[in-house]
Amino acid sequence: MTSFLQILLVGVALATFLAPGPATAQDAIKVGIVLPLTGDQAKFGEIEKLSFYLALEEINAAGGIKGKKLQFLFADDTGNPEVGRTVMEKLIKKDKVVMLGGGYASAVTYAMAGVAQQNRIPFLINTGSADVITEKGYDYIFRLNPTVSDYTSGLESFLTAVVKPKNVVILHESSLFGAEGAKAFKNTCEKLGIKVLMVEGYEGWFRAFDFQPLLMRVKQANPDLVYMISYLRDATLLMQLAREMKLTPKLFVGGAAGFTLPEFAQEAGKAAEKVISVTLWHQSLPIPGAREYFDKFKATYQRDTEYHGAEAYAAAYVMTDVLKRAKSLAPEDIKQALKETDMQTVFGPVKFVSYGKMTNQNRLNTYVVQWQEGKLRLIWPADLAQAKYVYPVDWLKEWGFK
Amino acid sequence: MKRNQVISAIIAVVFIILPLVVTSDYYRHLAILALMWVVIGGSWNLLAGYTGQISFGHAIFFGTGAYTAGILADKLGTSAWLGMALGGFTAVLAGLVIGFICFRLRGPYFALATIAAGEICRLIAVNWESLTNGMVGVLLIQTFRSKLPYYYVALALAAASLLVFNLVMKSKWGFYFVSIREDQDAAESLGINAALYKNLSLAISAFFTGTAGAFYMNYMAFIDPEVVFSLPYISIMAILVAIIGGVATIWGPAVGALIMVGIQETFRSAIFGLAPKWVSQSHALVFGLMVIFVILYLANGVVGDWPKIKRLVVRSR
Amino acid sequence: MTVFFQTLVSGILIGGIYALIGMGMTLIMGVMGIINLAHGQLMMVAMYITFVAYTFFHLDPYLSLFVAMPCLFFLGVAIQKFLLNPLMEVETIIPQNQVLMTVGIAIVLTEIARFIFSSTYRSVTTSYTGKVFFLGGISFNVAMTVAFLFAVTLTIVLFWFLLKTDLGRSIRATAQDKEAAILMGVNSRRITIITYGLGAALVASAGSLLIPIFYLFPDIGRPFTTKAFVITILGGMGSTVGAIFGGLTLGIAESMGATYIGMSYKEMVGLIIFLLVLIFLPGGLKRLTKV
Amino acid sequence: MVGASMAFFEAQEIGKTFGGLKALSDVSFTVNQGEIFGLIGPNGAGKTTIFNLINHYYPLTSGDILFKGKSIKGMKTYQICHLGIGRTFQVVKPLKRLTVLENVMASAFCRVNTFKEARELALDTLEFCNLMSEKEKPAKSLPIAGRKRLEITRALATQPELLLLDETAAGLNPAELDEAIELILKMRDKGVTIIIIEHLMKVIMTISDRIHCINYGRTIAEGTPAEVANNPEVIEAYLGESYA
Repeated sequence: MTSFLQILLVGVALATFLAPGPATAQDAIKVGIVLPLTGDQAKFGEIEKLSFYLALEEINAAGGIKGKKLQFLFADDTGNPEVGRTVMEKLIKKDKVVMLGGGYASAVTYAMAGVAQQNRIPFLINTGSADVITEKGYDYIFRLNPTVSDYTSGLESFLTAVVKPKNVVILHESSLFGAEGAKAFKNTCEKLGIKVLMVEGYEGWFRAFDFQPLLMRVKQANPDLVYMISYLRDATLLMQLAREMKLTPKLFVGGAAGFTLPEFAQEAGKAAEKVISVTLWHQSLPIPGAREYFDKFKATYQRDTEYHGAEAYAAAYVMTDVLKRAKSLAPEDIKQALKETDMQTVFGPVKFVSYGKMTNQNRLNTYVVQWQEGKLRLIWPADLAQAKYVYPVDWLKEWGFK
Repeated sequence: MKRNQVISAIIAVVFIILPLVVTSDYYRHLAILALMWVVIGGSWNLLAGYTGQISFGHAIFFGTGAYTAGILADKLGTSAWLGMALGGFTAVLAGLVIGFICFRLRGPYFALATIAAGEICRLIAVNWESLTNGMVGVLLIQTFRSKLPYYYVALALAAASLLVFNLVMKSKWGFYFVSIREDQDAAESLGINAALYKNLSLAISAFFTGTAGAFYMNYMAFIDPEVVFSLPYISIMAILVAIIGGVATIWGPAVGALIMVGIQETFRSAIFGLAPKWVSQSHALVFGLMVIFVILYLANGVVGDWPKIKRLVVRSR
Repeated sequence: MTVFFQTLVSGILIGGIYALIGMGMTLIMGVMGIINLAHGQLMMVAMYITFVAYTFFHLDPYLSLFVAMPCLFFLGVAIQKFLLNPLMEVETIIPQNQVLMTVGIAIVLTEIARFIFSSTYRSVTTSYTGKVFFLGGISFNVAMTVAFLFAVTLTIVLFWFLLKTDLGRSIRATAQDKEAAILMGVNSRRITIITYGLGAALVASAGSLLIPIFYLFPDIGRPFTTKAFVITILGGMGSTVGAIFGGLTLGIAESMGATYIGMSYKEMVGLIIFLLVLIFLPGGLKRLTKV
Repeated sequence: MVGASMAFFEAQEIGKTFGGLKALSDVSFTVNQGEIFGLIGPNGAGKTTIFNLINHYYPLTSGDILFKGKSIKGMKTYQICHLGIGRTFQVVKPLKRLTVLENVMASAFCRVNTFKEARELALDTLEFCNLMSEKEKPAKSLPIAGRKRLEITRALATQPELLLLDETAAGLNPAELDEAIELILKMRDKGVTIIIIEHLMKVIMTISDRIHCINYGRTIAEGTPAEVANNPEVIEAYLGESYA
């Protein structure tokens, strides 16, 4: 018995050792993609990973890059900056990737950007949005998505033209993303003459379950607008409790992230209805390929996608374009090619510019969406709108109390 | 005496030459971490092993040192190496505050108080955003791209700490520390100012732990509260390093550091890539199993239980 | 004022469940004189049991109570018997090695959970999740109210057990004065084993009760371990009545802290109270009530 | 500073209350330099409490304690040791995992600063106390007589002028007892003033110059051994016990 076990163990060990790596390992161009695949933010990681895959298959089917196949090495940052740095290090040192992509949570992305810069490997960020990431003057860091302080640019005109709120309460998860977003929106409100009644941060994970006292305070403050920057769980819980507690401001607005995920509507149910959110993208936008991407994603995975997926999908194409144009696969050449990027993607035009403290930052418009009958519809700007916004909202009716 | 000095000299030479022989960055990285843990394990050992004050809060000093270096570099733009010179001193300040509060308590209550103090420090680091950047942490760019300078700094720090611990333990202070551990009441009646010497032990311990923390900031170039104020991965790890090597021995924690970092990395890398990937995912589990194993079977550590181990090995042959 | 009462109610409701966690811990601490730093992790195990029972067998979390509690009882018995009791014979310089052992157990439990279930957040969405009812303008979370009522019932049962049964009396005696109990012929080894099982079962019940309210992931145990020892020290080691007060105090303090200081300071409020009590009121609230 | 009229050691109406319970009230006595002063009383009379008050193991509730004319009230335990008051514990408190020599060295550091000096002082003291043969053994391996002797040796190594001995003879066999008495007398001859708590009447009556007897925390008699032995109150206090 013992000897059998020993043979088995040795066999397994040998098999793992001798097993050939991925067939195309030799002639593929390796790019590392770091995303949260487990943990708190796994849902976002999943939608992005699927989109990267979708793009990868198309790219390789179309001949890859300079005759070589593109290969994505996915790594899991688990939503933890320290883990993110370790896997980045491994991708760079051990797997010898030519460039890096991904980057979901701002805090993790920020920490990972340090590793990329340190090792001078270009890193194309597609979601991590805190301003500080591209404010450090790191020349190997490029960002495809707009910064969190630009998230509400599309919302501003909606507020001034339609809602005209007098005052606002801002609730945010207190990691880098939420904190910076809240600060930015507070400034926006002050600029627009909207009185900020309350800004309250809550820790982004398990400590956030007990929202009742918080919402009771919001209820007493009686604001016109409740602006929330949340990931998925907290977004769901906040809206569910708001419904239960019959908290009825003129409008609930989400600051993207959790509020646009299909899971938000699934889990929050009725409580998600008519909630408005900022978004960076919508399939109905007149961007070439946007609708095709959305449909293809749905056909392939039998589920909806949203802006996070589009960011990932676009990033894959930007990388392909860059790697095709780069003189060689040396980091400096790839960096140079990234700098010269000027292309159209499903996420919008991509061109990395430097302005103010920012370096290598892509600037894009943002939009406003609303959950209508369980569907996320583009409602603003008016000329691009797919559906008319519903405002004012009779919350009690929407929530099924009437 | 002479023989010990010769052995120490040989060990020192081996460690000085080591990175010149081992050129892989990965192994150098492990060596640097191990040397850092030599310092932390030894520091914990001074306070707990020798002075008998079981701290579950060494992350306080590690974190304070790390943040000193980090904040100086991030906010004032000084070199993080300046922070390394200062990190030890701020950790001592933190230590004096902790000592003032926690030394009123003895035994398990002291241990509990240090856990609570550690958690409070972590929460302060999370919440005092204007100073610490909160959960975002402090991000720097390393001074050197090569591992060598870091290796030698860590080596110097480890050597200095061992030297200091050795000198202290051979002096009056050392006798006093051990006396307090064995019986605080008896010690006081023998003219030992227990409060003073406990604080002295804490201060030395905090100094080296803080300096190690500041070194970590320099070397890893990124810290956040969950990393440097971590209960399991700093405070408990410090205890394990000391215990696995041998509590209340000079070389024990040093041996423990090499073993702990070695085993941890062996599993983290899935036995150098030989084993299937799930092995690497289970490295934290292995960490926990080691805690249990060590406490059950090697409660006095490899150095302390060396006779026992030798006997077992010899007998099995 | 509404905000104040709302905060108070939230604090009391969660405090009831904290009390359940604290009572298990206080028995263990009293009987063995050690801090059980695996307490929250035991709760986490119970939560996963409840989660599995709900997901695969569609068992209501409140019914899983009767699955999770016995499971954890036996887990606790095994831990005490095979991991903690053997340490009594080991002579070491560090007297706290039982405490360290519980840390090891905590890590192992967490990592096993991560191994099986990964770090992904799980939740049990029942028909009553997220529901509230109003009473005098104050909203009561249905799941939390039910959990609170369960906690009260379990507390009463526990008290009956401790006061009226021989075994219970032995446990109480050992918790209050170990040496005296041994002198009076109490088999302390057996008592420690049963107590650890009982403590584990109590915290298991808290886990099952909390699952409709909380998201579940492997690391959820740690903050609860901290809470457990805070409650125990607040109430006074070994005092079950103290644990109830400690639990309620912590619940209310956290809730008030969240409302009036800031949500991110919630944890710190509990810890600071803990340190203050440890230093200025050694012996905990027990000292004030003389129970 | 030390005037002729000044007592060497003086306890002035010292009292101690534990949570409302009076353990000791208004006990006064003086000890002259160079004498052996016995402190007796039935179990729980408060003898050890007096020692604990003298070396500030507990703070005084009332009264004052003067050593060489100066109040030592409020001083810390270790300061009192440095002043020259050493003590032993009734329940011996050896530094278990240290060797006998190390135990004594730890206390020798009270007077000297270097390792070498401490070692010399410790060895001298061990020699004086006749414990040289045991010096390399761990303290925990000593039998009870050895531990009691170590307790005295350790206290002596702090070079006290006044030594408080708490039941150093309890649990010893007759041969050991004689050795203990011999050691105490030897210390006195060396110039150490001694206050001794002892239960064995044989010991205390033979070695003490004067005896102070307390019961229920109060003084009931003081005088020479013969006077105290014949005091009716003392006899009454002890009878119940010795015949029980």
